Amino acid sequence: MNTSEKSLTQRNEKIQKNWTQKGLELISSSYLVKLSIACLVLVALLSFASPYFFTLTNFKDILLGTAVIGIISFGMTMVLISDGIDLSVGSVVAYSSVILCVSLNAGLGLPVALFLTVAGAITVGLFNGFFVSVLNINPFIITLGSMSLVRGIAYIIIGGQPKPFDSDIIRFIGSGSLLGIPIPIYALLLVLVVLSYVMKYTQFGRNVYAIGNNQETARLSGINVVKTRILVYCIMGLLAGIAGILLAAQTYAGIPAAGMGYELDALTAVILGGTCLKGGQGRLAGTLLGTLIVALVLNGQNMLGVPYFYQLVSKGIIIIFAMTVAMKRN
Amino acid sequence: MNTSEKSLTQRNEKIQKNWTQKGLELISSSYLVKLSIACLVLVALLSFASPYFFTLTNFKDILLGTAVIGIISFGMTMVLISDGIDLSVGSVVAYSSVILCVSLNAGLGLPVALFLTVAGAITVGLFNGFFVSVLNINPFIITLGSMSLVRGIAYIIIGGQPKPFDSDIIRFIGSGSLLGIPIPIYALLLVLVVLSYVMKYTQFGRNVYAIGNNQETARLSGINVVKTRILVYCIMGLLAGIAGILLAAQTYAGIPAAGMGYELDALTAVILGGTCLKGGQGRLAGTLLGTLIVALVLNGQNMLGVPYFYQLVSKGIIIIFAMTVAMKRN
Amino acid sequence: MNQSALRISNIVKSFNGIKALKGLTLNFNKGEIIGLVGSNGAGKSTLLNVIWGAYAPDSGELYIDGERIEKITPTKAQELGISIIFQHRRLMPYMTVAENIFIDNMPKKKGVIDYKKMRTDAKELLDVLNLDIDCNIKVERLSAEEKQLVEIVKAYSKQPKVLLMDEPTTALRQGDVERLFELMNTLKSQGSSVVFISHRLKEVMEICDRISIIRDGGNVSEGEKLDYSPDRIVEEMSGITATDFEHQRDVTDSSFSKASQEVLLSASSLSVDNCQDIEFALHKGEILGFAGLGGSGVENIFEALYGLKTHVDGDIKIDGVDVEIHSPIDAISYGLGFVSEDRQLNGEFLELSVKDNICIPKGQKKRLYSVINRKEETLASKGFIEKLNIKTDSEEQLIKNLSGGNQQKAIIAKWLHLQSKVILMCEPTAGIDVAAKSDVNKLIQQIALEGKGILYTSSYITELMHVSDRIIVVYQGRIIKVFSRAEYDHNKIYLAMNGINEQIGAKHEH
Amino acid sequence: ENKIGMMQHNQSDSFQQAMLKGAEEMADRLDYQFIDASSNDDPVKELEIIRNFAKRGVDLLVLGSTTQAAGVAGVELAHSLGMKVITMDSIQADSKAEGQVGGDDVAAGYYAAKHLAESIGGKGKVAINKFPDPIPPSEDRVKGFYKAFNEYPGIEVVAEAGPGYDTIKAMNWTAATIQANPDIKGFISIEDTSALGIVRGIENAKMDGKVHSVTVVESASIYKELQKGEVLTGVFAMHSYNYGALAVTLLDRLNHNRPVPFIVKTTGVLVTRDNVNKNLEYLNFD
Ligand SMILES: Nc1ncnc2c1ncn2[C@@H]1O[C@H](COP(=O)(O)OP(=O)(O)OP(=O)(O)O)[C@@H](O)[C@H]1O
Ligand SMILES: Nc1ncnc2c1ncn2[C@@H]1O[C@H](COP(=O)(O)OP(=O)(O)OP(=O)(O)O)[C@@H](O)[C@H]1O
Ligand SMILES: [Mg+2]
Ligand SMILES: [Mg+2]
Repeated sequence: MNTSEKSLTQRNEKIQKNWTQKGLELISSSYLVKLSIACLVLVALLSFASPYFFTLTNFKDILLGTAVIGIISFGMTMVLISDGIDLSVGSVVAYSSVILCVSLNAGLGLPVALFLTVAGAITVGLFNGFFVSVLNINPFIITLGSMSLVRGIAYIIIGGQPKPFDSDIIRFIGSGSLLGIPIPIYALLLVLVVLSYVMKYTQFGRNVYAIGNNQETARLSGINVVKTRILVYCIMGLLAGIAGILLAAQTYAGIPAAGMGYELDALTAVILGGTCLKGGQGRLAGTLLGTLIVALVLNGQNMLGVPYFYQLVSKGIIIIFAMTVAMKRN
Repeated sequence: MNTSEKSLTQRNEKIQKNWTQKGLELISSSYLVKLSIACLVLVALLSFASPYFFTLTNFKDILLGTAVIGIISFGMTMVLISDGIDLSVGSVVAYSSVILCVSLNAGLGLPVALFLTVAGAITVGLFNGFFVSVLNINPFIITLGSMSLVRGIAYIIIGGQPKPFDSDIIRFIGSGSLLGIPIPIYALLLVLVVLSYVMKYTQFGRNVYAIGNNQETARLSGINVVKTRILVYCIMGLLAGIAGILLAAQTYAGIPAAGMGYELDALTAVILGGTCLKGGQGRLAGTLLGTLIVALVLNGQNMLGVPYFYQLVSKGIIIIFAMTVAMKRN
Repeated sequence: MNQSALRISNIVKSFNGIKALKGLTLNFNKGEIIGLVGSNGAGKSTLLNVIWGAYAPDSGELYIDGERIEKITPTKAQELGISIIFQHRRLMPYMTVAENIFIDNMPKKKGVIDYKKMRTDAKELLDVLNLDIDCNIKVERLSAEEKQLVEIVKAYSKQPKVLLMDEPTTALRQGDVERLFELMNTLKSQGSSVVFISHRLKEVMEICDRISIIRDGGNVSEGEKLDYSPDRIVEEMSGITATDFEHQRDVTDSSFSKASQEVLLSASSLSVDNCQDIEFALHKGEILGFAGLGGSGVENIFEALYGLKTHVDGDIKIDGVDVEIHSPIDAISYGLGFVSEDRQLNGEFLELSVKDNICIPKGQKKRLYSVINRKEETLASKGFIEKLNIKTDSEEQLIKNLSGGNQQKAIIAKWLHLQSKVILMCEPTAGIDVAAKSDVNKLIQQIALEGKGILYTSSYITELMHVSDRIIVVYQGRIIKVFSRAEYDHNKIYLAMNGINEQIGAKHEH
Repeated sequence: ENKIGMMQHNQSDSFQQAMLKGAEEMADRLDYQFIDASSNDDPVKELEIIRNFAKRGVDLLVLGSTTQAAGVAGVELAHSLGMKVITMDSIQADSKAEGQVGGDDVAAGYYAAKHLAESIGGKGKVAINKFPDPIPPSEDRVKGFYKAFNEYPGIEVVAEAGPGYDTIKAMNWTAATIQANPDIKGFISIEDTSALGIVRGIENAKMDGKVHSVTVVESASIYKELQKGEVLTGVFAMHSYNYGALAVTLLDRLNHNRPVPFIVKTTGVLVTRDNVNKNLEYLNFD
């Protein structure tokens, strides 16, 4: 074969590939596109169904109400990408609110109280990370165990009852606004931006994806799998702690029974957002959409005053429907 | 190399092989062995700690209390092996108890009521199976949706509140004994034996393992992946229905709020038993042990009168500990 | 320069009590390409894994640059300038090509990953191998062949002092192999040591300076390539005299059956994806070879026949009857079998036993509730283990614990066991050693003799010529030429594959 | 020696914790051994707990069942194991238990709602928060709400929902309800955890002073909100401590073969900003 012919073949192939490529790109991004469309359709339907839905305040309220679970969901996205899972998040939320409350009530001062809270939350992450990563034990079981353990500790610390506390700054964090936007929304967006950046632009973030793709291969590629996975659970702990602080800031109380079922709520948002339970794949933008869809559904139901039983039914149908239209993630 | 040498080598290899094989068997079963030891240690500790623990009646009670969740866990094992998940099981338990109750109260007669209940439960399985298998949508999301949907339907059918019903036979199923052993225990063991047999000795069972291992290979091997997966969810539905009947039989009531959190309880037992969230691997014997460990922990805590908060703490610690000693699954 | 780059001595490694390496001693010098040769299951891959620190050896020593390394880990191996290409592909399927190449150390600007630089760097590297792969697409979308090429680029990008390559050419085509060889020579001239594993002796003889032969985890011999002949290599790696492999060297050997005139399977005006107007007939007892470059569409045709494609036009007849094949289930019911190209992707059930892997397709003929006949299955799989010389301690062993070549044999066994009328085989002998290749090909020949038909494709023209009765060459989705056995000529086939066909009788003119 | 066992369907909130404390302290005072357990809302576990109590020598049972209907089986089982049973919280006309103790939930709802109606000047839109699933105490309190609101023709109930036992969810519900009804005047809740979220929701909407709320069931956090008095104007304290204490008292009577009333309903007290400090000491926990 002579050169000119060869280059012809290549050119032909190139043209073909360009087409294929564009198709592929569209498909790979299409899930998020479809999800956005599902989101918009939902907004349109709800705006149509309720005159009070499509207002700035309502959207602000939706975001505000999403802050706690959203932050957890972002962290959970990272954990799932690393091929892990963390069921203890709800308990850590409660436990953090309790630590904050008890420290403040003990007169420790805000900086110390915040430090203790964050340290306590990270400790749980470290604990999970140690068992999952160093001892290589199933994360489902370990975090199920710590879910129970940490909840118990929260109850024991505060003595079973939710308790109020006082702190102007915390109160401002929970209910204050800056430029008309509530502080928790800033927290939510900050976490989203920072975590997206970390996942995309740092070696750590790429290592998390790599580990989720194939842990063994990651190890053989010289990635410090143990350290990275510990870090993943620590960050998850930290984020759950922040969520706990926000919860306390919004309720002015340490609530040991708070956050029950948050693990499932977060998983719903994350998986609806296209992150895979098998690890290695997932995007925070998807999680944001997933969180919004769930929040929209709830808000819409509240607006329309759908009775509880029918809320359950419609929630189920909407989840299945949204997933089916956005579908084909396998 | 001449022939005599060759045969010598072969003989040598054969001897080696016998040893190796035994070693392999021991190691592959070692997880179950370790789990059994963990189980026995638990029994020993509890017998030592509480004078009421080590009695025949107590063991009978433990098994009796395990019947409902055990049957679900067995089904869940199969679902996980097929690389699926079913979060709707708890709702199906409630929904089945409700159908049974309402049918009986409507005077339909026991056979018809039982038929409707079982049919209703299988319908949910078929629904899940259709979306998961035919439309190929993420089972986590689909069954999360049907979890909500079915719960809502259960509430609507019975009108919100749990209702009692009367049926001597059902009552006997729930509280009667044969040869001194409560009926639900027979049901539990029957499901275990039949399902173990199906999973181990039939084409269907092996296909489930194959699909869980590699769905694409399974398809190329001529396995009817769609049909098999639908069947898996239908069987899961059936088993959850049976569990619901047992629940109704033990409580003499249709309870729409029953079975909440059973999905997590079942997953705990199954994964503790060594079945893998990634599909393709798992054994019912492991699930039995997992179920027993959870049941023993609960029973022991009751027997020792551990306060609720400390129950949470100790449950967490025991789960983590049991998994750590039995550990090292991948 | 005969400085040692890497030396191992007395390496022992056992799995569950069986010794895979029984005190192996090897030395790789700088500036040399070493061919590591041995039959399937000899321990080649195990050895590389030990050197990389993926497996901890039971005992033995490792020296790099003459210095003893106590405990090697992948990280350490990397730091010491070792690079590796595993037999089982080790790419991250959901990450892009560029990310995969730089997985452990991505280009950064102020600590932040510099995607632009990563892409240009990746592109540069891909250009070295003359590859036209978009470095932004996810690896899962690549063909087996492209994945292999990316692995090569990735290993090369480190400019390693020692490059370990476990069967890098199995999934490659001729042109790519040549480019790989250029690359190996570049490394060699830079003073690196390159370890090359391949079951294609021709390649070994062509590129290597030295040859090390191992058998059953122990050393057999080692020396200059010039001291070795193909016969000697085969003899030493298998321990059997070379006369058994005679026909392996003789392309024009005509021990093959004369196919009957009865048509078993025929396709007319078949079109799928980029393929159009595909027409051919497979006769009873015939082995019909398909040749084509990457992307020519051969695989599309095979997949269409097996019901794996959604949009297929044209007629397919089996035994003269029109059939519609929409799924593998249909295909199997019409008596087809399919050895897929990508064993790792869709060929095997890793966590199941050799026996289950062999017996699952046949089991589908029974009802779902029917009980598995374990005795029969054990017997059948034992038979195949013997016939194909699958190296495993028992048929109950998990297939993932077999060596690569032996896994491939088990996969062939499962389709032979199904006793299909027609078997579609894509690269069936990938990674299979010389002796076993001959066994496999004999078996294929034997089933053809029983009146069955085989569609066979291989990127290795010599093998195709050896095995098949006729060769159909596909170029850009069209059949460009059909060679009968009498017309076989390596060069002509190669030219046809590249779209050059001077002879009259071409099916379609351009 | 006699042993009292108390089975609660849940021990994770103030309401249930107070019952536990009441029973425990009363048992101590009357010199009974006392053990307790929680079934975590699982009707099957409930039965197992009763069996375990029997093994541990319990002959007097306080049964705080998951649901009325499920309680039937529990009472029967306890009887078959030779126990005497007093049920707690849920009250059922055809109960087979020897006696039942609970709060007068209709009355509680009535007084709470009446207070809300007065706080908003006897007219305007109001929203009701209840439990998602219709357990009897919740439904009875809602009955009481309506009974009171019906006395005020100017009051319109615009929403009746159960956002769930979660402060944040209640906050979101409140926000949505205010959005849908900008002229809303009041919120009333059947329990304290959601009530806290309602208060936050109102504050977030900057409706402090314009929208009032009242709740049933007391807690430290709730009293604190009441002290501020901007949003929350009344709490109907159930004093569920008394349920437990009374149940044990009845069991003591049964144990001495003295007759007990079939139904005993405790009353609570309406706590407002004026008497909240005095009532703080009746928060029977800490
Ligand atoms: N993980 C494992 N568990 C058990 N046995 C193993 C494992 N890996 C390899 N073996 C055994 O070790 C022996 C050597 O295998 P290895 O993969 O090194 O062979 P190989 O020379 O690379 O063969 P091939 O040419 O087929 O790739 C084989 O008998 C194989 O069955
Ligand atoms: N599903 C598809 N849709 C559109 N075009 C496709 C599709 N699959 C493959 N192609 C295109 O068809 C061409 C042939 O691909 P195919 O994989 O069949 O080649 P092949 O001959 O099997 O190559 P190889 O031998 O490398 O496997 C390629 O150019 C590819 O881009
Ligand atoms: Mg190998
Ligand atoms: Mg191809």
